[in-house]
Amino acid sequence: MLIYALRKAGLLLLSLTLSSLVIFALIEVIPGDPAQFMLGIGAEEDSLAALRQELGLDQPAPQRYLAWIGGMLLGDFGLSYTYRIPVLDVVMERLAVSLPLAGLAMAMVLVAAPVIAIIAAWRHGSTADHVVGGMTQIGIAVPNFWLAILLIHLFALGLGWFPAGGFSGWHNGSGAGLRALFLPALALAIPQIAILARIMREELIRAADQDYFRTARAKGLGPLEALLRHALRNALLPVLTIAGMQFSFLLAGAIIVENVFALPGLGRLVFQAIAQRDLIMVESVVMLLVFAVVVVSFLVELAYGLADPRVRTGVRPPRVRKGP
Amino acid sequence: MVAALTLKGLTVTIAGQEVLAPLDLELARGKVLGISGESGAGKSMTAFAIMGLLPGGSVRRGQITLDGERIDTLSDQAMGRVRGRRIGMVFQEPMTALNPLRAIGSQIAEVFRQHQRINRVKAARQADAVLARVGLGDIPSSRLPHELSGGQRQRVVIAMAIALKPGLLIADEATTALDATTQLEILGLIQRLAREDGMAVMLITHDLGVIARMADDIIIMQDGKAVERGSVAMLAGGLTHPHAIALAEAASPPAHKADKSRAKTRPAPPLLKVEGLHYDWASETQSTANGLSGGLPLGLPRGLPRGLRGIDLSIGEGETLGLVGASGCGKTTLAKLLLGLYAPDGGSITLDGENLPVPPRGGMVSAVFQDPYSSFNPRHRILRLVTEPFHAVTPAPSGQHQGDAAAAMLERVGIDPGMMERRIHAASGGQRQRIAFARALITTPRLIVLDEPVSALDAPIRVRVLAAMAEIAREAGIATLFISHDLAVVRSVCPRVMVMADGALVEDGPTADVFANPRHPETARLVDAALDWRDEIKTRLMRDETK
Amino acid sequence: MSSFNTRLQRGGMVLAGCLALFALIGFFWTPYDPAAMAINERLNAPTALHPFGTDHFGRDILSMLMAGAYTTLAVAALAVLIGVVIGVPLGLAGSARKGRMPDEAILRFNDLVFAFPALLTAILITARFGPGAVNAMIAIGIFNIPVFARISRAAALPLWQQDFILSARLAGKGDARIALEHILPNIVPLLLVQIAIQFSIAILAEAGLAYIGLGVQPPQPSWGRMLADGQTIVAIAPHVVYAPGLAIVLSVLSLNTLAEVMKQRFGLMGGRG
Amino acid sequence: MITRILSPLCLVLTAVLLVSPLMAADRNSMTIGLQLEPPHLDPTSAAAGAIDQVLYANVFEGLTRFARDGSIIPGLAKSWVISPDGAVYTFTLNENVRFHDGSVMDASDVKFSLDRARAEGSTNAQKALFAGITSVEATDSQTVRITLDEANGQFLFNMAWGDAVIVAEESIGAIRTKPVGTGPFIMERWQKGDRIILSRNPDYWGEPARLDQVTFRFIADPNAAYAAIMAGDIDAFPGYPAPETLPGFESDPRFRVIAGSTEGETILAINNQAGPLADQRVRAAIAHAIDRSALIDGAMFGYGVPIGTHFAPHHPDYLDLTQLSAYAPDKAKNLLAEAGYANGFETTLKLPPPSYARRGGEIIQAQLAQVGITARIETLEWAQWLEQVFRGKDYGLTIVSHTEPYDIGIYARPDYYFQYDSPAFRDLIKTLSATNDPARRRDLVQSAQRMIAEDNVNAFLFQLPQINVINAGVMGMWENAPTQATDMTAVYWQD
Repeated sequence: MLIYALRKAGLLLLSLTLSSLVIFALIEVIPGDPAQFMLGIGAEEDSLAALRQELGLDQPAPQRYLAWIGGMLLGDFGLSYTYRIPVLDVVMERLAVSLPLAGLAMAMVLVAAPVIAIIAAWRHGSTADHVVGGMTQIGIAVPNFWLAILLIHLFALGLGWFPAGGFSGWHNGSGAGLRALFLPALALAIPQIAILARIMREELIRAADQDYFRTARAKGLGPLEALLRHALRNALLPVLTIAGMQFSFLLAGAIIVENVFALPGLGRLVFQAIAQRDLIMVESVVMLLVFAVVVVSFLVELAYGLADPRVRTGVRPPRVRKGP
Repeated sequence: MVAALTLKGLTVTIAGQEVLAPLDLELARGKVLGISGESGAGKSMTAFAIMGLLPGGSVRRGQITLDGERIDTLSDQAMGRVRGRRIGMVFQEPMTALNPLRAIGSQIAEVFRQHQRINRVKAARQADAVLARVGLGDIPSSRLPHELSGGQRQRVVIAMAIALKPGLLIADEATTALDATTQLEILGLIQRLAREDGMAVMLITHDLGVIARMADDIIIMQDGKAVERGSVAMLAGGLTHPHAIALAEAASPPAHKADKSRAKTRPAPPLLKVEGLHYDWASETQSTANGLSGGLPLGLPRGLPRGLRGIDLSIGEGETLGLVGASGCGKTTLAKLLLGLYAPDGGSITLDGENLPVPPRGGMVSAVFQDPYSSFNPRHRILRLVTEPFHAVTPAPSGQHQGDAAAAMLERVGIDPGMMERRIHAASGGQRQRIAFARALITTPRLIVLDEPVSALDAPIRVRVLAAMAEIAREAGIATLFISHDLAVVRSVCPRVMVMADGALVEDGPTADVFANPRHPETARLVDAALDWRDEIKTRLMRDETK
Repeated sequence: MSSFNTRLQRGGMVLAGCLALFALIGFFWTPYDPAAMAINERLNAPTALHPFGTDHFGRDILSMLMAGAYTTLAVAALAVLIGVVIGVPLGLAGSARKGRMPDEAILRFNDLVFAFPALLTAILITARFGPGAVNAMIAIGIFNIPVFARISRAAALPLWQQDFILSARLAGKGDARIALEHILPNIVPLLLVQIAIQFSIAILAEAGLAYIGLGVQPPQPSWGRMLADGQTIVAIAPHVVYAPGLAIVLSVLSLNTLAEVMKQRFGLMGGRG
Repeated sequence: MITRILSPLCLVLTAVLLVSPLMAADRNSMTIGLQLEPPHLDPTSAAAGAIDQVLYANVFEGLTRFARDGSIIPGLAKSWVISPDGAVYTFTLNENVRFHDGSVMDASDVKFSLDRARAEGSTNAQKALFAGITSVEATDSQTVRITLDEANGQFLFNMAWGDAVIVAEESIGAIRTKPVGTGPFIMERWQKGDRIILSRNPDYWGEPARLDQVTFRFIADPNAAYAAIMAGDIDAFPGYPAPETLPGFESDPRFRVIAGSTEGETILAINNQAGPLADQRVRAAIAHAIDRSALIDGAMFGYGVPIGTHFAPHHPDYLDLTQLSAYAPDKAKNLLAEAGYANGFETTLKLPPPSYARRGGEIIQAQLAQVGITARIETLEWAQWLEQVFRGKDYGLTIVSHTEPYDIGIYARPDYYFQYDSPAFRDLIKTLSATNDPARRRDLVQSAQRMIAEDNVNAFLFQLPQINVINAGVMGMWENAPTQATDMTAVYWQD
């Protein structure tokens, strides 16, 4: 297990180094001068030059890359061009929104998807299964900004249960914070619930087709009992991977939902930072996101190793083969 | 005394089609009923019908009486209280019959928890007791299925089935996936448990050898009908139905008649010479990574042989050589080395005095593999499949020539050349192995490696295909290396046989001599474990007589 | 399979066919010029002349929908094509050399692309090359590469263990040839299913890009742009978003149904039967 | 079954609802919606108008300031004397002015602020405002003498800009996050990405603010803005970004919609050196091809005053020249033919992000197509627009709103992105800036307006409206935006 973890950790480091290079290169080639953006069309040439020097933009790219990487290793992500405060401070503030948002959405997904999937798989082929199937299809098919707008019109403007957007911070108590995040989390979660529920249903049905499921039935377990005790955990393994990917998506891919709900999240921060050519901010946030994704998938793989003992020893699960 | 199980007019229909014709039977406690027949004869369907676990869409009719109580009328929920408590069932695949993610102890304990209101600790204690009963007393109950060998896993499955001492045990091909030695052990276990608990056993197997050893009564099925039924003794000359007779004949083919003339000309010029061949499993895992092999054989106990070591062998021109050994001893690895699919770690392989090329080229050595279903690309037409080896021939023959050759070759192996334009799914298992043989022959190779070419086929077909292959190879003067775990089959086609154990060749000689007077303990074990129904029946009848 | 399911699937396929036909007709003919504005006719509710009404510039929504179908479907189709053309060979190469250099490299590359939020990638691309249909295609397409690489690798791996691969090797065929002749044809069904799914995702992605102002440029209409343009108008003239919204939802639904149908036809479903 | 799925959701929902405190309407505080969030809070080192929208006149003040009607009135300076040659300004400061940190604002702070802005290496975004200053002297604690290199009729106007506000040396280090000014409001808290909260300055030197607290919320998405106002989360939204949704507010008695004016002349800028566009007849053809009323209807939903030159219509010196470029497609075609482009030509139309540009661009594209001109739309981000269009001059046409007040002087810069090179116009502007006499200035600036209109430098479209959606109970908001400011001093709730 230790060697397994170490090997994975090595690959993780390699991925991160590679990523940092790619990110830096990608962002360097974006046209547009941060200084000009900040000072606008009335700026004099010498003010621009002064600002560029202040921001360190007059240095050659390799030097800036090394400074960036070196800083990051020491925990210093540099100063934001536009905000002129440490990148990390800005990111932390945004994470205070994005992490709970992603967490809340993930919680919704992890509660709702398995329940839906189990019902559908248990009543495989029944009307309930079809209804669930249809609902999940629609959940996937509706563009997410539409879903978000719909939720606002229904729950904020119509029923008035939730604020229409914005986030006043956690200092007003967690109740207000959660209330502000509930609708956006729901908007993020619904398509993910639909996706995960569909996948999980298929995995459950697949697991229910395995020999050990039949063994369980032969022991006297009812269909639902056998499903819960013998198919669920096995079906969870592939689901884990997908859930891991979903979490990273929820963390960074929420740009649209953050926009519609006017939430100060990480996604919108990057979106704005690109428009404002706050390159160091973009680089650092994207790097953090990549880091998060890689770490999450690393954790998922470790969890995989814990959940499925076969992974550790390298023995692959056998394929079913029908004999004479 | 009330019979443990009575069936009256049991039928199963799937989508309007009758897959099980009205079946009546009676099985008393302490008795073993053997049900045999080819695949698809309805053996397993009978078992699932009794258990009430038929696939969705099937309709069951008729009476099922368990210890005098009708169970065919019970709801699925009520059947849940019967399954596992009053009927135990053991399945074919020990590899997949256990949940891979749960400790064996908890899977056994689940039976107690399901049927008795007892707590976790108590159930665990009972599970340990059952494990001890099936001979796994020294295996911690926290083990996961993949940490056990195939035989051990099957013991766990049996433990679950007999945990609550059911009146009826159904064993559906319970030993088919195991190697011969393990099979004997498991059969012995079932016998002991049945005796101790006074269980009725329904033994479903295609292997008449197993039936002859275990059963008191037999039923032979064909196409969902019981075509032969009676006491096991009827195997010894009492069979009347032609299908049953054919099945029995095929299951124990006559030994190869080493004709004198061939024996004399035996020192044929050596075609293939292997000297001091070494190969490590480690390299095989690499090759696996390379997509070359099926990986390590599954379910073997730990402590596998390190690989192949010090292999010396030679095959003469046109010779048919047998290679036997327990599963996992390295037979298939050797075959892949001889085919040039693996590069040896030491030693040499020469064909006609020249080093064997790796990877293979030139079409000098060809092969037929075990699984008729994975041997062909399902997307290609049979013509294309059969002519694929021409790729290795330079200059490549014209398309016309290839087509003619394929037609001729198919004809020769007994396949209608009209099938050439179809895809492989149109062919049955037996036809597929014939087509595979045609493919192996088409470049007129010097050596054909037959790796368990018929073990996936039902007995009667097995014999016919085997005979055809041997005949054609002999006529064409092509040397064959015949790999099998089935001694009866080897005995029927190979004048000379080699025995392999733990990655080394331990015996080499005329087949009859080797099997009759094993010099190496491994050979002896193989010969002892081989269940030939003729021998078994003979032994049992003799035993009965002595009683 | 129940008749409910069959009917549903037939419906899905008919729908998919209709949408394709719609796009095809829209390529050659639309009732009005989809770019012709009539400001004083703007935001008219549906009438006989304009069955879906007019938009905020007084353009005929039906015509825009038809012309937009072509744009949207073409963007989605080419985005999927990019994924297939680059991703499948990568996946096959990885499967042929499982666990070794190219495979590891491809896996890392996959991780990297997955780690970039798709929308960010799109924003970066448009920030560099400017918005437009082609760049939208590329942006969506890039994200499809690892999807197809992953699925073809996963599907190919067990195939390499099949005996017919050994036969091909005996015939002296190399990895590349085997991948092309033996592996690829056998993963086609799975790829077709994935293509349908990715196609539907690409349609949604086009809408997402349009929402943040990237993607197809005016006057070329696309469903996503119509929906995005109409989002604030919905409060006073909801009809402007009914048509494009419905078109997107229906096409995604029909594509997903198509994927389900193929899954069942090709026997790729889990489950009994 | 549905209930089984929904029940956990409902549980969470009720839990969330229960713990959330009920927000009571507070008559002493107000929430203002703004579209853009300031990047930081130093108005003297960034162009971002969002900084002024929050801080100008609320937190920071200058020597002079813009009044509600756009006129220049005394700010921190209560009076001033201009030397006869117009080159020396002597300001007398208000007494008892204190910064929010308690320190006294005096002449040395003025000297520091102005010297800082004009210093070499200063990053002031409007350094030109200070260009003529040769020295700043604090003659005593309440008097500042500023010497210019020549007379400048615009100087008091310049000193009113947000870029010229008075800051203190002691607090300058943290100005970007903790701005310390002299205004009626004190910066309280900045929830980045969402809101800035100001609270009343109890020690304000002038007329104190009526509200205890003002919260500025930043909502970029037009839909989110609409929803926030409708839901009552926001009490007033100056510069509301979605004119298309205004009918919803107009018909709702809870709200008032007020369309005021801004200093933003929205123009179709033309690259005067690019191919066919260098020809005045072609530019005139473009001007005549544009139907301003359709444009204002289509892009602005009817809000916006047409303009015929680069000057704000609400300015007393404005000259209505819209008839010079009236909508006349036939005339446009004739002009094109005359210039040798009877079959039209192709050019680019580069559009920055605001919706007036994006929507207007689509309409202009269609209108130009009517006279045979093919304009290929390219949408750009601001950074790209600055690089390609503004600096690189790589464009044919673009739409942009010039929001600086009284900025006709940009036409005197031949290197400006229009590339309009007219010595006559340059002379005119030179004379204008050296003139202090109001009547004379009026004549000069009207000639300037006429000259650029007759030269068809650009196609002048409309004055950008300041659309304010305001809760019916909110009183005292500015209706117009003479500068980008949201002066909250006089704002209150009506009972």
